[in-house]
Amino acid sequence: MADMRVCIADVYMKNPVITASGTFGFGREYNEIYPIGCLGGISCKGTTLNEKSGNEPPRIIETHSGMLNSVGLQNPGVDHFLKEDLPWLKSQDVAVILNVAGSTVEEYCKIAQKVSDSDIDIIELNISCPNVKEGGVAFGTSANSVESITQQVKMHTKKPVMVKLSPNVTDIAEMARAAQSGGADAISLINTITGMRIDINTKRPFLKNNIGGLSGRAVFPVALRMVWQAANAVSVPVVGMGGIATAQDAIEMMLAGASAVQVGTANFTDAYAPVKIIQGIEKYLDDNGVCDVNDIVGQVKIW
Amino acid sequence: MADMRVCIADVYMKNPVITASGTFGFGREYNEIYPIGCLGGISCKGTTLNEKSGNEPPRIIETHSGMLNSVGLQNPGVDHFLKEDLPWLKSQDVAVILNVAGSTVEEYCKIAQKVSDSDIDIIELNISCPNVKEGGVAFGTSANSVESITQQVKMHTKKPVMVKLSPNVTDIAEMARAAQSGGADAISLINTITGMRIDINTKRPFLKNNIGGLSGRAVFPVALRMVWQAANAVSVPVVGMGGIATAQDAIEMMLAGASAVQVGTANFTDAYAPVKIIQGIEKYLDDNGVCDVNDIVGQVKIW
Amino acid sequence: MSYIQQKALIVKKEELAQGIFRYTLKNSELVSLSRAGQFVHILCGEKTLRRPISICSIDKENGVFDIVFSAKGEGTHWMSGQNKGDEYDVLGPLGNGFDTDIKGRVLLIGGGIGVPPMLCVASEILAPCDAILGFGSKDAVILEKDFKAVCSNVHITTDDGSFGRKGLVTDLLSEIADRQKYSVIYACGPAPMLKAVAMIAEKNKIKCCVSLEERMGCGVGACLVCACKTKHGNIEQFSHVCKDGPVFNAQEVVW
Amino acid sequence: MSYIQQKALIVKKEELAQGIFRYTLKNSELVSLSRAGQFVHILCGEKTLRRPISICSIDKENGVFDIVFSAKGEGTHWMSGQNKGDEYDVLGPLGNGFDTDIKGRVLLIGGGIGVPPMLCVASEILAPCDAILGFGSKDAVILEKDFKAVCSNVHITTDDGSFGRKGLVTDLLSEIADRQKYSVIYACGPAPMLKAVAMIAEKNKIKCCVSLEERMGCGVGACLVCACKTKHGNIEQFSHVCKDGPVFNAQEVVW
Repeated sequence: MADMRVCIADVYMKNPVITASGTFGFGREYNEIYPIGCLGGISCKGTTLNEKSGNEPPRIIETHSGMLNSVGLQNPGVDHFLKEDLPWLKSQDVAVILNVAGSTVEEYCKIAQKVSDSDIDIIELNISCPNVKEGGVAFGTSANSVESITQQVKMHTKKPVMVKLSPNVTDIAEMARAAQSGGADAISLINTITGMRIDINTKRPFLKNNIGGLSGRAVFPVALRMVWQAANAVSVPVVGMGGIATAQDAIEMMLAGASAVQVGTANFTDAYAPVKIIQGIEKYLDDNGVCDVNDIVGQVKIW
Repeated sequence: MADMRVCIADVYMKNPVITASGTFGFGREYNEIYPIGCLGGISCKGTTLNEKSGNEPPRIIETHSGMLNSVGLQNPGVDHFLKEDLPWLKSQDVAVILNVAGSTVEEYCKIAQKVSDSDIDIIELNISCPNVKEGGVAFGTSANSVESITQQVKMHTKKPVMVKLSPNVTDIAEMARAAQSGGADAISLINTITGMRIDINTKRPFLKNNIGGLSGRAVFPVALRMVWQAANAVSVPVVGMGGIATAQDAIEMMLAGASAVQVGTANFTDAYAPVKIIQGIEKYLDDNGVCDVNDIVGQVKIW
Repeated sequence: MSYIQQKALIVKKEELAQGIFRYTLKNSELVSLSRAGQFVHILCGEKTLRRPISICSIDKENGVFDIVFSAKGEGTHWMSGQNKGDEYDVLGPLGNGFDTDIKGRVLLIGGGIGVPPMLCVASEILAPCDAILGFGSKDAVILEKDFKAVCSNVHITTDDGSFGRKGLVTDLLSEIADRQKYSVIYACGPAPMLKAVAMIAEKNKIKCCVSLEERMGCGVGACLVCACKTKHGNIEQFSHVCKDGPVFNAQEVVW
Repeated sequence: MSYIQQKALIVKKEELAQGIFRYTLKNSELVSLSRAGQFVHILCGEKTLRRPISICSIDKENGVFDIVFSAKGEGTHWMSGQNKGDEYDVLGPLGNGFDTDIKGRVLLIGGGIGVPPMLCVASEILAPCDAILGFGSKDAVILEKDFKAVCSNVHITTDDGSFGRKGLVTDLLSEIADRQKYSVIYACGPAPMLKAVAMIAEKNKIKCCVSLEERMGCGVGACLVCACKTKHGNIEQFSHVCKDGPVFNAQEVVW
């Protein structure tokens, strides 16, 4: 039986499978279906300094092999998280990654400070949310702002910081390097790709926000390419995500250079997807005589 | 019966449906199945100054609701096109768009000059091919180079120039504006999004070129969003493409601001796709009492 | 509230009206957890998103439940292509459901595809029930017999008058609400209908609960896409149809 | 060369071996255009790309043709889920096919799923044919009777020796090529086998044509993805399996 443990930013996880922010809430709903303690980690719903009500509905529309969402970071705020959700999450024995978002650098820093002495394991710096007017992706599309916001957040917290990159950029490697030189302990990618759909009968965009973030199997090839480029550009661990629905997808990501993966939209199709992916990776390792999951990271043989 | 005629860069077409470059050769193969004279136009296989052998196979791999290709601009060269293909194409009574690619600005200019007095209708400046080492997308990912190459090509030809933009950029509107200020008579988008897939058994990328261009229904929401952003950024006509497989897709593109559309990967799934799309647009116009297809362009009602 | 994701065997398939299907599904565990007003989230072939379908009847003895849906989109079309002997991958039961522990008389109002879930309420509830069911036309009328078996009075309206009373359910509601004293009104159907019902209920000072619809993602309350605006006192907020609903106190809904 | 895209009715379905299916399809127009060595490009449900499948037999009188495929991927799996009475959306016939106008004796060599197309050649060709068919093991052996009905001698090899001669088709080929004079060798199967066959043919100065495989897009020669390197004199270039092939003169193939 292969060793599935991984270590991201000095945080040990049972296995390399993490549920992605925004698709898994704070874990409670899916814990009704299976014990979430079997996961490597949970990236919590994007959390802001104060409660946020999010965008007007409709907030979702299905597309071919994917979906667009425009939730807009609805969340109860960081204090509520620390008081109501964190204690329960920690009791589930799973690595807790807090996805943090804000509309100003100060906001990001304040949250980072608030959680600095908490029990969370990693801060995932969400500078790639395409569904909020100010902040979000604005910080994630220029190398300078990626580096500086990473730097400032790092100064305000003792927690390791994982920077979540946006795929809506010309050069993902440049963004990865910027995060690293800003002091990122890890990077995660990809967030959603901005997209749109229009109802030809009403002539209205299906989403009240007009545009939204594309996720699901449709984006996997783009995500894999970007993870490969990012992993080749930095030395810090890369957490790969974007359309992962099967163990094969997860293994492709790890071969491309991801030290761990996040599973998002697949949870909606099959609540057991993360569990099946963990089992599938184990089987692949055993079938191929690999005794440590870390041994496949970055092992793609480029032509 | 609605009027389906459109005019792109002073070139009249029977209808707004054009087959996309690289998926339709020079029209001969599909003319065996239906008379290509029913199409609004044909964007020919990307053509270079001299014959090009393209990339090593495998050059294609299917993905969810799409495919990756890495043909690498295999083509017989512009002289062969002018001598062997153009006369036949013109005899089919269809607008001929020559997709032009090169590895240096000079190459682009030389081809533009060679076809300046030919019978082609429009030059489609391909500065977004992700599958060639030099040139291609390199020209398409910075506003300065987009503007300058457009400018220089325009100086070398009397033909209208339509600049085909790459989706692999941070700000598509900026690229559209750059093409326009460079003198583009029209812009077309999107070219393919760079992607990758890995065979977990051999640990090899499925494509010999390692990466390739993602096309097909998977990319439609991204293409629609970019066409909408580009159309709002420029006054020249925008030709929309990227995952269009049905009349509904084509209509969404036109509502978003496309004056015409290109159909590519859908030809592989259903050879009759362009014909069905033309008929479907006509039906939509008639059902909605619209008498001129141009009247739906840009009519999306943003929330 | 507890739910599972399991296979459910299709034991019966029936087309009630053009494109409107009734399926009987077997899964004892899911049935044992179910109550009136809840829904199941069904996997549709290769589709990314499941489709939420209300539970139309629950048979705890035989461990089967019925769903009724209209095959209008790609997902429901796939569902209607499945036959007896096939299995659905079902996540549920989901949502809060209706409170069936009622004293006094209950009025159930259903419009179109909002009719089936009310049948489940009528069956579960012990108090006497009347029902007003609205349809587009005669050939869209479904479940009339089923309602008559469990309700004291069943009134049917059609938009075109081809069956029952011509007009909207709300026309009939206004009259009946005067004649008959109801302790609660439960309604499911298109938003405009629900809003109109809520107004009349408020005017007549009758408690009213409505079952809302919104495009859904996870179905369990994790993704927050199925937002609907509700007010508690003067504070407005986004609740979520899949977890906080689908049933809401009509007075809390911001229409 | 002419082809069409039409529906073809499935009139017969048969599982020849574990996961290996033979389908008989009816479409007179397509059949009237078909010849040995060509293939059809089949739409697989919601898949973006069609799947190229070699024609295994042609019955012009009844307007039907057979295909044999291995259900190993998602596309072919979908195909094997279709039954008698269903239709395939078929584009074809495609490719150049084998030249069946041969004088003298012909040797046909097939390996695994490369065996079926050779049956079509054996049936179309007037000259006397011998066949060497290679399989993994006994339970993978298919079409033996069919070949015996149209060939003078049919030799079968299996990798594990569980049926026929143990070893590769090429082992047998070397022997036979000495004993018997052939004017041409036609082969279809895995690339390594085809290369080995080509070498032996060249050594024995026998003309040899091979049917190649490559991942395909359009299937008609428009998209240029199914490239294979060929040489004409000293000039190497990329030909395309779907249009220039799938049959190539072995001496022109750059292995």
